[in-house]
Amino acid sequence: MIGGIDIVTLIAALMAASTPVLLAATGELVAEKAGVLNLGVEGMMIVGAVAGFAMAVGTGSPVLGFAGGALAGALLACLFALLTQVFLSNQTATGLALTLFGLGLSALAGKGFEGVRPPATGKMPFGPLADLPVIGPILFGHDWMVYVSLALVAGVWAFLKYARLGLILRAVGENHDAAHALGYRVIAMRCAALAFGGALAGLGGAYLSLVRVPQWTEGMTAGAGWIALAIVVFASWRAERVLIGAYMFGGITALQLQLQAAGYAIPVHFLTMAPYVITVLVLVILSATHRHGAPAAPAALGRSFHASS
Amino acid sequence: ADPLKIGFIYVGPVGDMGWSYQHDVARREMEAALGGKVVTSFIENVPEGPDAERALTQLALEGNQLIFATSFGFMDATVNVAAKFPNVKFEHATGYKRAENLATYDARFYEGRAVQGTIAGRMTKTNKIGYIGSFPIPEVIQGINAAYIHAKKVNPDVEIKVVWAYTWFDPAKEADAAAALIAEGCDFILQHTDSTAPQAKAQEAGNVFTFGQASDMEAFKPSPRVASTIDNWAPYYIKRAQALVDGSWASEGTWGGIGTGMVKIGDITEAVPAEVKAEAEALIAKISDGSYHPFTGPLKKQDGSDWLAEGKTPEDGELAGLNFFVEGIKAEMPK
Amino acid sequence: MTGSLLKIEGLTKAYPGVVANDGVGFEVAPGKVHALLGENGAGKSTLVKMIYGLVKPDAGQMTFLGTPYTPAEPRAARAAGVAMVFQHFSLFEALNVAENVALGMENPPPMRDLAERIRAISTAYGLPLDPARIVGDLSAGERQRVEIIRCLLQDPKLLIMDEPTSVLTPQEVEILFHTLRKLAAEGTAILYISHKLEEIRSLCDGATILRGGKVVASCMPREKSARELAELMVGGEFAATDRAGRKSGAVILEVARLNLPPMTQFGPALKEVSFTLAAGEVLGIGGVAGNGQEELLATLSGERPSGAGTVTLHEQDISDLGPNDRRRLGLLAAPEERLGHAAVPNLSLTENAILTGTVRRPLTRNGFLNMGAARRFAEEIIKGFDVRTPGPHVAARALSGGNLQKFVIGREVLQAPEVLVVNQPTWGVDAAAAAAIRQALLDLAAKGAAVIVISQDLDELMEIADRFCALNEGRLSEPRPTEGLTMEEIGLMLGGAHGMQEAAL
Amino acid sequence: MITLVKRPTPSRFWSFTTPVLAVLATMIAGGVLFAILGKDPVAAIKVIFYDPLFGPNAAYFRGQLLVKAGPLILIAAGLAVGFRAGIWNIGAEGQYIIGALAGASVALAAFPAESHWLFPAMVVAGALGGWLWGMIPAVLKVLFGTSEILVSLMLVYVAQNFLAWAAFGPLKNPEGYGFPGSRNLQQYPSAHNPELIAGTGMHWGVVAAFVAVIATYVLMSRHIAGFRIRVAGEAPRAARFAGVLPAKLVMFCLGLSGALAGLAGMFEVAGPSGQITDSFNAGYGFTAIIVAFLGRLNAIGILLAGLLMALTYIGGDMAQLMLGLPTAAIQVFQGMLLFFLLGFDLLTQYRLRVGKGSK
Ligand SMILES: Nc1ncnc2c1ncn2[C@@H]1O[C@H](COP(=O)(O)OP(=O)(O)OP(=O)(O)O)[C@@H](O)[C@H]1O
Ligand SMILES: Nc1ncnc2c1ncn2[C@@H]1O[C@H](COP(=O)(O)OP(=O)(O)OP(=O)(O)O)[C@@H](O)[C@H]1O
Ligand SMILES: [Mg+2]
Ligand SMILES: [Mg+2]
Repeated sequence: MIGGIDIVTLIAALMAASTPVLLAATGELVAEKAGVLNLGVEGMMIVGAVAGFAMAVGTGSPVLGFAGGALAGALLACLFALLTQVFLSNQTATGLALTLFGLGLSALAGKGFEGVRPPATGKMPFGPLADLPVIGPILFGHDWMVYVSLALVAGVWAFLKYARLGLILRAVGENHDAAHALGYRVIAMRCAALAFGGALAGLGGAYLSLVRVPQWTEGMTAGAGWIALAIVVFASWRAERVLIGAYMFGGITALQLQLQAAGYAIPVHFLTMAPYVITVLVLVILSATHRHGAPAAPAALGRSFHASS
Repeated sequence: ADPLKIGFIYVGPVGDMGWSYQHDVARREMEAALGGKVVTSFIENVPEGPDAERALTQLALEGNQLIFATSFGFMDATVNVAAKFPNVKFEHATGYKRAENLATYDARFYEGRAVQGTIAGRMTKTNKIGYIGSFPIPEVIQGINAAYIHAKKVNPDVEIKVVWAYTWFDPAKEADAAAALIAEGCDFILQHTDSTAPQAKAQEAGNVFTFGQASDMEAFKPSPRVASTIDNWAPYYIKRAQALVDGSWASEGTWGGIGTGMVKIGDITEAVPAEVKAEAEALIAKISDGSYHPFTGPLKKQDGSDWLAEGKTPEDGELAGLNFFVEGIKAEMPK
Repeated sequence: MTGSLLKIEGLTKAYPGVVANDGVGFEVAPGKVHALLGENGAGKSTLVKMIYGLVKPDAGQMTFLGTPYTPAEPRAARAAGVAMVFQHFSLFEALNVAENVALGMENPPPMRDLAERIRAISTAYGLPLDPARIVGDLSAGERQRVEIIRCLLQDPKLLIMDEPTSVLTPQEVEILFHTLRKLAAEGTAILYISHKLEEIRSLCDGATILRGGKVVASCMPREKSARELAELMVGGEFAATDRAGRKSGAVILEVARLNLPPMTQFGPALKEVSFTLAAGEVLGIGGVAGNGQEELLATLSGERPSGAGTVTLHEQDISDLGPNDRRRLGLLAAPEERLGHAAVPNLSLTENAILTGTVRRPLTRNGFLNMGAARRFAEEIIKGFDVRTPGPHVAARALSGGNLQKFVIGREVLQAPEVLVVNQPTWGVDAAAAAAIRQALLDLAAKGAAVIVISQDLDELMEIADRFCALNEGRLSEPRPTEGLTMEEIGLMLGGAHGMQEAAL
Repeated sequence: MITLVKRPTPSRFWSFTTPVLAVLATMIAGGVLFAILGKDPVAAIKVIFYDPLFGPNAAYFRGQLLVKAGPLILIAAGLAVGFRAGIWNIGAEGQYIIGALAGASVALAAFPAESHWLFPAMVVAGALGGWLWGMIPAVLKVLFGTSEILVSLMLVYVAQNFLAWAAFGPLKNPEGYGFPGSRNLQQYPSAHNPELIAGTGMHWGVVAAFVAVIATYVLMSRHIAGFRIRVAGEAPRAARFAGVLPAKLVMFCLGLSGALAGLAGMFEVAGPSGQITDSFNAGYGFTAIIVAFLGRLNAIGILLAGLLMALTYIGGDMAQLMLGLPTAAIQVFQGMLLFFLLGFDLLTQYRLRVGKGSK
């Protein structure tokens, strides 16, 4: 307890609270590493949320629900891939359109699921470990998706650092012309990265509707997708920093409410601003300490590739 | 004769399971009740502002005779459009501006809060009640005060903790707010926001109780949701539509409560001990027949100054603009 | 020829509006260095891309080691034993050397072993490389080594090199040739593309000459003079440059003790650069790319302001003036990078004329564009400099490199500069176009303008410059008259072999 | 097999034809969607596209078209200038809010004094407010190289909280019975931005939008400054070579788009909207980004795109009312419209070749 705030509870709470954004940001990281900027994260998340929800309710299985959410997110990402990679449309505009489309589509698809309760997603059975003081609630007190999300971050980190395919993915995002000249399939690689990013965004959305809230309601992502995008830059395109960024963002949000609950008379609006202001400050510090702009951004980020031969 | 056309505008999607959903439920009930004499249509998701004015005009131009504007933020837009269409009747929910063809209606949600306060005060083990506020507006402040006064009445040690979410509807944020209150030791969560996220959090935590808000939220019965305050607009809508059909519609301000059925207390579940349930039901009966007002003196303001003398009740006008906490609430009003 | 390694017959590839390769056929034998010659756009790169599996031929056959060879993609070509060094680097700046090499290999060993092998092979061939360094930090010459090592690690049977020497010092070229000869001696066939005919003469055992996509001749390069080779490529004669009729006048431009920090993360700093330039003079600045050429041009053109008193034009301090103010005073420039710096790829030639032309030409009225005047200016450039294009409405990217280069130089020359600074005026430009550009620069000087030519092509500098100096790691050597300067001396001015050692044969 | 071949110069023919094709394709795909939802597709398309323009109450809706399109066009015109230069301000929503707050604050501070100078002062304050909010990402980019995309986006959330704070605190109507929201400027003659000709929907904000369209059109296609901005977007190094100072350009573009967004917010709050409430901003700043792209970052295109977007909003409301089509269906419809426009845009830059293709 510090100043009336229970730190252990805070950490345990922020881990669950940050999981949707963490998943989405990790997926977007992979897409951006391949050189594609997909601003449609919000749209993919919410479609994932409704699809995951419908699937879980329909089958009674949260596992299938998450699978459905991931699939739906990936499908939407494929639409984005079709437009930006095959039809070479502008990525910024297409991403915004995807968000608009996803919000509408999810609302349409979700009619009839309002007020329904999804099957519960179980806690990991750590047994007595969960009752340990301090580390019990922090390390052993979560539902299994929290651990899956952590495993995914670790997996993406290892994939980008050690795997051959990860190297090719980074190469494609760095210099698509050179990658093409060496015979790598730029478009295929990017589509795959986008689909993976979409799947993770969908998973994040499904976590929201199946665990975090849990219910389906229109517009329930409420801007989480945008936060995920910011976190990728915040993390200067590194998987381990995505984790820090997502947890920090979730932490500030949770802390803000805990301070209120603890009875601190704080100007709520300024606290609600805090995560955004802090993100800007961190961005400034990061870019000021690097010589040229946003550090480590994939050099081909946002540029369309067309093999001219 | 052709059926009369009645239009609605909603601030949220009809699927929000809260405010707009309840209005839409009532719309359908009204249509069914008046079988064939009226037809209704609605526009959902209307942002407050110029879009509201356009949507209202659209409804009027389409030949609707009676138009319900179901959010406080539609107030000025409704006033403007009502002035342009003197032959069309308008009804604005929760506002305070009226005209010849513009009536207002609102519900005394605080009556339901008094019941919730009583149950929570009796049942709490930690003597801490959490309250998720949407915005610091009179309607919400009435609710916090009413809940606190009645909890305190049955349990002098009770404390109320308030978290302002600044949203009517943001499941993730409401869940976080509930989690924060639970972390503070609250074992009862009252909410003035519309999603069921707090119920889910309570269920996860175990031994924490909640009340349904706006709709019954029966998915969480019998526990953690032990009772609910339901916005029940149907009787009012039926009455007003009937008046229009009869030609007896007149502009007036309605502030209905448990007595008129506008505020309904949903099923008190078996999680509530029988004697508490009985006490709550007695309170409901007293409020319902008008023999008891939840704000009855002696009551002091938070700063210790006098508000209501022994036995006194506030004027409706004063209550409608309530902007302070009563004595004993520790939380500060946001500035 | 017996024992041919690669045999090509009737290879054809058409792009919209142009047949890049038209029934091309030739053979390459193991252990031989074979040259591909031709003007810009003759189809050399297209041809080797087909061999490497990057481009699919419309018709024709290839036979590799006696079996039909139809590589579907570079992977297949690599598997068959073909490796390629590209005309434009195919490197990834943010990745390290080992990762770059791994990307060019089919089944790279684990990173640690690969790093070892890179170290070993690169030292063995006299091209030392640190596998852990980020490629963005490397000089152009070092990057070239990465490309070559990448190929060598695959033990290729056929190595294709598309214009590999444009970024190397003479010493580095010498070492590269040693490496190539060693490879050839080991039995590797090499297909070698270059515009530098003297190099071809010293290195290659055979040559195929392309013109307009067709094979027009094959020969032994050693048996022809460079001039004869050039004429085969062009299909006619062209005039030698004429240096006559110039006299040096008063000093116009003075650069004194110019120091500037690096422009980019990976770039060099300028250190104590000083020189003077007189009217009617051509000053040649040699040096390997990445030693401060871009930085120097940017400082002279006004893209980068410098400390007070460092750049003086007509005794006026112009150090903090922008490009347009300098243009107004008569100082013009043509940067090296044609697409994206000297010209905007997606804009028409008319608009590209506006890019630098508004100051000295009446192309605007009160800031409003006069498109008619701009189009006339563009047409004047096209006509005056023999730019081959359908018209001024065509986007700059649609022009071939040589034609765009003529346009860029023409645009500046026609604005009647008093001082013109050009960087790499003939890089990748074929012999005829290069000759035309050099002549235009000489004619400009003959009219009394001062010209600075920054170039890596030492033959070019010897041909047109009156004085020569070298840029090496941001330092400029003392200018010396070109007359009597030997290649050996020049090489040393350029910084020698940059740490390469000759491979022990 | 179909292959894409880049055109030497973008096709003029297709740049005019593709939007029409896209709208037609959207009508077909949208019709299918509506049919799936059990609505008559032809009727739905007619209600959305035809009725607001030529239907029984068209006189009213045509005016509303301007009211709805005005702020979108005003904001998008400014954004497009920056987008052309490769400067990505996606925080127009925040600049819109701050502009509105600044304009309204001037009016509310002066209340109840009546003066001819008040409205012009509000206009200046609105532009200044938006400009200031746009300058934050600009200055951070110039000084530290921070991504303007993210900073401007984050500042939207900051502005939104700032707005809520103001609506519940300092700007709250003292006569509003404790309810959030400021005084209604429609009832304050000196501060009101009224309809200039009754029934047309024309207010000063719409006038400003038209002026902005003309001004940015002239700037971008006729003036050397606009030429340099375009060059900066196409090839930053060439722009530098042509004398553009990147810092100046960043400040100019973010400042201009911020000021125009601020103006839009101010006109909106003094006119159609009337008061500052915590949710008066209806996402115009984000929709305007879409409008800018729909209009191909071209001033005239933006004018048409703004009107088209407004039409789908108004027509969408009509379709809800008359056919019971949910708003979500309209959102999907708008999304499809964008997809088709972006997809078909390919034809202006590339030529399709059918038949045996190279890889
Ligand atoms: N992808 C392509 N699409 C269309 N035309 C092309 C393409 N690639 C090459 N060309 C055209 O084919 C012709 C041959 O080009 P290629 O690059 O093979 O010439 P090159 O001999 O390598 O020239 P350089 O000496 O300039 O490198 C040129 O006219 C060129 O414009
Ligand atoms: N980066 C820029 N962004 C916007 N407008 C610009 C920019 N640079 C110049 N302008 C405008 O273009 C017009 C012409 O500019 P100016 O007179 O400065 O040209 P110049 O003197 O030729 O250029 P320079 O300032 O580079 O020497 C002026 O209206 C100026 O405000
Ligand atoms: Mg070539
Ligand atoms: Mg100037």
